[in-house]
Amino acid sequence: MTAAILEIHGLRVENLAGNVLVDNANITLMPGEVLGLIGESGAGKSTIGLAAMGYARGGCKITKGRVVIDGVTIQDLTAEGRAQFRGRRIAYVAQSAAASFNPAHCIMDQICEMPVHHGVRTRAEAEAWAVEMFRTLELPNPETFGARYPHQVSGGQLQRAMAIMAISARPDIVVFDEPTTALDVTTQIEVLVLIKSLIRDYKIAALYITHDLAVVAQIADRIMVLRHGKLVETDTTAHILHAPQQAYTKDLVEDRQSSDVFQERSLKSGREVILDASHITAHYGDFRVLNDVSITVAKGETVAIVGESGSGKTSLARVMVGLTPPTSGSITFLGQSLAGELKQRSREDLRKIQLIYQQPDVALNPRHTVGEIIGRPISLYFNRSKQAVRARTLELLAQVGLPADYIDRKSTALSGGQKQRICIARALAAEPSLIICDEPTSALDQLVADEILKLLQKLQDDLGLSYLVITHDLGIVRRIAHRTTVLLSGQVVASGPTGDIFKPPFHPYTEKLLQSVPELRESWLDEITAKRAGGPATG
Amino acid sequence: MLRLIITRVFLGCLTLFAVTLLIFVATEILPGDVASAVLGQGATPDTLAAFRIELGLDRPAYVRYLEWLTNAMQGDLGVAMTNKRDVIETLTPRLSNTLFLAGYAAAIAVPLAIILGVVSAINEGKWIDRAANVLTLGAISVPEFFIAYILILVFATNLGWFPSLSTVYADMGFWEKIYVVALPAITLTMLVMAHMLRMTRASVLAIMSQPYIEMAFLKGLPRRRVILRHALPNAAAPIISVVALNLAYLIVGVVVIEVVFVYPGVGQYMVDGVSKRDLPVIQACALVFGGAFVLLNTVADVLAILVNPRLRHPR
Amino acid sequence: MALQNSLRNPPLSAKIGMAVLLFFIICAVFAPVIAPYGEAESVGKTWIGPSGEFWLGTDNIGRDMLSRIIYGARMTLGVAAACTLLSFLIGVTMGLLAAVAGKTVDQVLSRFIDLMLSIPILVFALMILSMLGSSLLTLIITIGVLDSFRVFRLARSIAVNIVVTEFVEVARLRGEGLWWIMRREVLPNALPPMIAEFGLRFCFNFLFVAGLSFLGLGIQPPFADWGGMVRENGRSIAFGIPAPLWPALAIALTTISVNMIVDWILSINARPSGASAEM
Amino acid sequence: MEDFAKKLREAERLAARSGVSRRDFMQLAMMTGISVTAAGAMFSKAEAAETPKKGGTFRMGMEGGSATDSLDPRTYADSVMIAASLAVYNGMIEFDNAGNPTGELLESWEAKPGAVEWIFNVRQGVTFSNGKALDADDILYSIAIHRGDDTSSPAKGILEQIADIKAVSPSQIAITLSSGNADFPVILGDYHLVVVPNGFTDWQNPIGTGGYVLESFEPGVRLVFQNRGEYWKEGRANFDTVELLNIQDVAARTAALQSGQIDAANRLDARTVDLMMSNAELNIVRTKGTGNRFCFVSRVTQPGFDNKDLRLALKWGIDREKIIDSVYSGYAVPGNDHTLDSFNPYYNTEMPQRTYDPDKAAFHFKKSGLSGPITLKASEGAWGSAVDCAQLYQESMAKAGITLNVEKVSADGYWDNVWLKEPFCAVYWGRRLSADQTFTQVYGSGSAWNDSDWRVPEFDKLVEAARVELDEAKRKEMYFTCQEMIAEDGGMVCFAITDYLDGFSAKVMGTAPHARYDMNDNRIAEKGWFA
Repeated sequence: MTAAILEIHGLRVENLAGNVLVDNANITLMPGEVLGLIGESGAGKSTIGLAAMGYARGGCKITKGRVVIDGVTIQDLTAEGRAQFRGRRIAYVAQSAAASFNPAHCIMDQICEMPVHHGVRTRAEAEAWAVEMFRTLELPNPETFGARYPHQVSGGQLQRAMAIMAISARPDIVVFDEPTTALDVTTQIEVLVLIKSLIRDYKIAALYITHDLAVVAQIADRIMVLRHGKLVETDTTAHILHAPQQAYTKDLVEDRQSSDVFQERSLKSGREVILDASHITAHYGDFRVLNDVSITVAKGETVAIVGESGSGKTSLARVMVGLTPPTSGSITFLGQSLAGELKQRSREDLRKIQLIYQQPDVALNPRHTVGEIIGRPISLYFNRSKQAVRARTLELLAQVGLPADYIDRKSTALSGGQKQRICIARALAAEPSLIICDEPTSALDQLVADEILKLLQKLQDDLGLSYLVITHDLGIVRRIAHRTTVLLSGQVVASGPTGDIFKPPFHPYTEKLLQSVPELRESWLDEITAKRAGGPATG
Repeated sequence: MLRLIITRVFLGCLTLFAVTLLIFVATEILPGDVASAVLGQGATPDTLAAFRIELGLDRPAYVRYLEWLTNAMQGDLGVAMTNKRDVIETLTPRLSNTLFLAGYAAAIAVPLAIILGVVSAINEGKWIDRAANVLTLGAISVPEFFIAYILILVFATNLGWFPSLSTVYADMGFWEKIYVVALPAITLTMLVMAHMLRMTRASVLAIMSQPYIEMAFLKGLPRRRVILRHALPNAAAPIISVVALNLAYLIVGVVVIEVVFVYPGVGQYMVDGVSKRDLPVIQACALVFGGAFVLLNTVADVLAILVNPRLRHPR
Repeated sequence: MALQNSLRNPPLSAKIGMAVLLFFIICAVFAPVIAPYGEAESVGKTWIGPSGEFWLGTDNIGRDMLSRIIYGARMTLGVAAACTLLSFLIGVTMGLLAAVAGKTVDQVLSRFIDLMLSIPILVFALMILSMLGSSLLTLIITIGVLDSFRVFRLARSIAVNIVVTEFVEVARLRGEGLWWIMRREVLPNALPPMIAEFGLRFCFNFLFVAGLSFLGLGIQPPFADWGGMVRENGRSIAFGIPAPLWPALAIALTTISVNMIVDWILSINARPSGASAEM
Repeated sequence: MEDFAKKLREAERLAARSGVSRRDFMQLAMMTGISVTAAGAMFSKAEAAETPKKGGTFRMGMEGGSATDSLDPRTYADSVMIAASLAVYNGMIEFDNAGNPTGELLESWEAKPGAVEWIFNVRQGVTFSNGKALDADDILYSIAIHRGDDTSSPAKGILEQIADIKAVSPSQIAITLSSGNADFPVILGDYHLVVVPNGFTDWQNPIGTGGYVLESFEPGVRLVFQNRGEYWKEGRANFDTVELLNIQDVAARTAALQSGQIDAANRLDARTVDLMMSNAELNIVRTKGTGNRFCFVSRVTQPGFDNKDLRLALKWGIDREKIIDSVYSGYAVPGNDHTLDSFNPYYNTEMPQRTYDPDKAAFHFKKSGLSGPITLKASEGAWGSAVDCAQLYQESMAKAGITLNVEKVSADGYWDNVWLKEPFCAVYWGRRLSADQTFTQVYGSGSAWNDSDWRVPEFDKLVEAARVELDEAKRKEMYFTCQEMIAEDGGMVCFAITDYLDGFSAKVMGTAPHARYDMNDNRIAEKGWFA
């Protein structure tokens, strides 16, 4: 048995304030082996990934343990020494390629920088090699692709370029940090295939970090489950998926499976339409984002708008709330027509339609306390007395399942899930008839997201709310949506009761979407790629 | 992008026009006029009256302004009321002097400030960073003339390396000028350094929290290269605007330096003009200063666009 | 958590800064007690060098330099603070307005400020002077207004980045008014970066005050202000007389210490830069 | 004692440098405050003084110019242009170092009894730089440009007494005055009255009879003159080239002088001049008590100041010695509350010098029955150190129990907005040509600049009488009375008359102090030479 290429012994990482981010992490990575690190945000998986490169994020320090790459303990090295390892022996693929490519330089420069700097290839060789890779990875016109700037290419292409960059200096180890999380499902699958083939073809050992069990299942030989910076359990992929030992792991697996099964939901009473948007067409500048889209939402109903980035689903939400006035089409809400312009809408209209954002932490003013955030709509719409507002706020906190003493905290001190609950409470405070949820859970961890969805459903049952849910995640749709509308580049491709949408005969695009959702089977990815004749080449 | 430039230039001209109008009104509001200012103690009521008529000050204000404006349009800035000299004739050499000094100082200050700014960003919190910080702050916390005097004392009176009189004449050679104007240039450098240095440092450090910087480190690049190649290009925009601001100061705000070093620039001309209420002079100088300001701002805006790849390479 | 932590124990530089500032404030408050001589009394010959009798020597009309500096802290700090506050009041309000109230307002305000900035300070000061007459109030107004133009630019550029965030959008959707959005949503988030500017401007104004003194604006005699003291005694430095060095030193000290504090406050608000921890 | 030594060294230097007549020397030696005997003893050295040498480039740095200057004599306001003017033009009358009028382009003159009708002889054999020979018409024209309704000349006022002026012959001029004036020739010495060719108007390219011709002129920056070649004055205009730099900042001026970038500088800073005295490379020329008269002027028609006792309180309450000592480090003489200086032949030597007396001040203040603070407006615009003086005044008044508020006002437009308007403000007066001119302009009821607004008929009568009085003794007595009236009753606190302080590099000769103006009557370019 050959020696481990990467060893981490008793690693401990703390931030300057002294909180422990990772404690006593041990990893042994054999050459060509893929280890999946899985866990919720804050589990410390990225921290470990970076620590493997001898790097700690701003404000953090490696306080204990050893990181050994190919027999060399890199804490013992000087800064320069460590720099020589990075990229050359161990490379990194970041979650958001868009953010991790430097906007000021063209892609080719950034890909060639590393091999040239480490003296692995000359500039000319590097360029030739890069073009070759562009071709194999089927990037559009590979000869000129490198000359483009990051903002000029799509997220999927950028993510592939990032992968190329990572292996450009022929490293032994690559750290993949959520490489597909930011991508649409259909793109994600392509990138997954690519990564898998790279790892195989170049005999790379990899740390694959993700929060999605199904994704890691496709790639990893072994999986390490982390929580709160501590190891939960580590075992071969098969064992983790089929015979998890720890309770937490069990939850993860079960929950992931539950999202795969479809739960039929039907309205108790008949469909009483409260929102009717018909033949909506909308533009950004002179670019048409919505083309003759019609949807209806009934009382107590959840309607899902499904589509990938650029499908216009968010634009639809903006039209509904009045941020993007439609160029044609009409909206009727609770019997009367709704003005397209935000300014022309009455305060009552504003109150009755509320919006919940994808990113709870940017949707909450960091300088306000929870009480102020939730209390404001109450005092604004129902001008109540101070005590009344506070009472109602506490009531709402209870409703969204937060302890009463949060009322005086700053939202910044809370976790993502808690923040999203506050956003919901803020929406409820206005006592709306319709809540538009724009990707309400996509920024949250699996289990947390699950709870949020449960909460939304409970509220719907108690208050008879209607939801318009904008999402790319078919799992969510399956679970909560009465009706579903599938959007593709601003047009409706399928619409109707969710049950019908998910039953054959499929619209080809819907089918593609459905297939792309990772399933919790090791073999899933290979099957798909096999099924898709002429899909991305995997050799 | 061209459209943007055009609109900026147009707005610039508009601003200029407004400046002249405002200045005119201002000088109208100000007590005293060129007559009483010139004659000073020599003023007696009837000499004043005579002088006013001679200067046409008896005519209504708007007439005089429109007259001035129309002439200015044709590039004729009129003659000074005080000494009857053609304003342009007097202004041109002084303006070229001002620009020379400003350019000289900028040529030292801008690169130095940016380099030091980057260096102290590279060594954030290290002694060199703190030293640069303290020194520049010290420099801006004393009046400009004070720095000037100290330089004169040390380099002119004691060491005798440079002349304390920086008066330049048309017949001087370039290098002679460079030598003669050294002290004022150094003084100005010290004055404008601080602001630019701090801004460079700040914006570079701000960029340092970007993911692509982390990525650069993870590519195994040394800190120096990361900052120079990955951080600096993205920090350019704010640096450019602050540089522009300081260049404007170098052109507009150097009266005191001119006085101390006896440097024949526009600033002194304007001050004399103002104290004598010599309208054509004031207006001409205002035109120059306003022009410089507007021009620099516009250039800065355009550059800021040029350094932004998103705008340089549209999808 | 981390925030409270760093609030509780500031870095050494900030501690020094606060100490110096505190010292000068104490000087300002208890000047009559501390100062060896009166603010106005001429106690000796002109420009006597430092001695046991006059620790920092005497000034241009034979007043004790040390006492003047101690008394000077009052006017200097007081007036500068007033000016800076005023300029920020105006500048920030207008800046936020420009950012929040939409394109037209923004254009109008920005162009107006451009206009104001391209008027030579001398002329501008003269205008205000002729309108309001010279008094301490006029001084504060003049500097406040002049300075607010520069503050405006910064405030605006910061605010435009905040205005696009979703929590501001939420407020709009809720039907909040301009004023609320400016005051409650944008302002609190715009403040931290403004603090840095405040520190610098505050110190610039020491000199600004002195700079306008030839217009009769500025501190009225016999009251002392550091900038003015440098000005009155400044020439003598050209003859190697150290008199003006002392007030200049006082200004420099304050400037540096204020900025040390500011840097610290900023470092609390700014998220740690990716590079600062690296090696 | 050391003070005496200083004076001695000064006097020796200038004696050695100026080559002046014994009489002049005695007088100027005394100006610098040395006893007659000491002066006499020194004169031997003065005789040794060599005769002027030709050649060299003379660079002078002077305060008192601006970017708006012009060589039109009707616009002269300050030293730079006066000095420039006297390089290219000649005056009608010149003054010797003691301040007595001597002939220049008007060679000689005589008055009919009553001093109403005057005959002036125009110097012959003088040519302008354009070759034209000087004659009476040139003189007439040069006076005419300052007269008439449409002139803007500051000299208009002093020439108004001319009732009739005509050329008797190309070499002779007859002037009739509206009323007699024994000092009339002195009036023609006014620095505005320089001689240009008849009908001359091109002020940018001046034509004069002076020793130099203008080569280049950048207003507010510098003037360059070339020696004209032949000059009608013996031993004058010795430099090949004269550069006149406008250096407004005294520190810059001094630094330039010390580092040898200029050979001469005017208006040195009294506070720092001692530091230069010790420098053997430099020659500091001090003219005692002929410079600016610094005053705090109250308008006696204003409420409060119309009270004579208050005015006396103001006069007794100022510590002249202290101010002179700490603001001018001794380079000034105390003023006696009128603007006549001690070198004027009619200066009242009998009137005791008023000193600082808090008790008297307090007494008069009490007597005046007034209370509450008095406000004094001062500004750097009045004169550089006006505010300093005011602050010391404030302090000395406080000792007398009188509250004086010093209000610092804008330097810009000071003479427009404050002077002649504010009830109590800082004012400086320059030397006037004669006692008569002083009294008429500064205190006469008819004068527009009577800034104390002190208009007393009997005073006017006295001045008029003195003007035509040709009996010196009587005249002197009258003028003495005038000074007493002003000092006792007037609204002017004239507390100091400064020394002129010029700095020259040691190699510059002909730098004798002059009773009228600094830089040897602003004629150093013409009178000086390099050793």
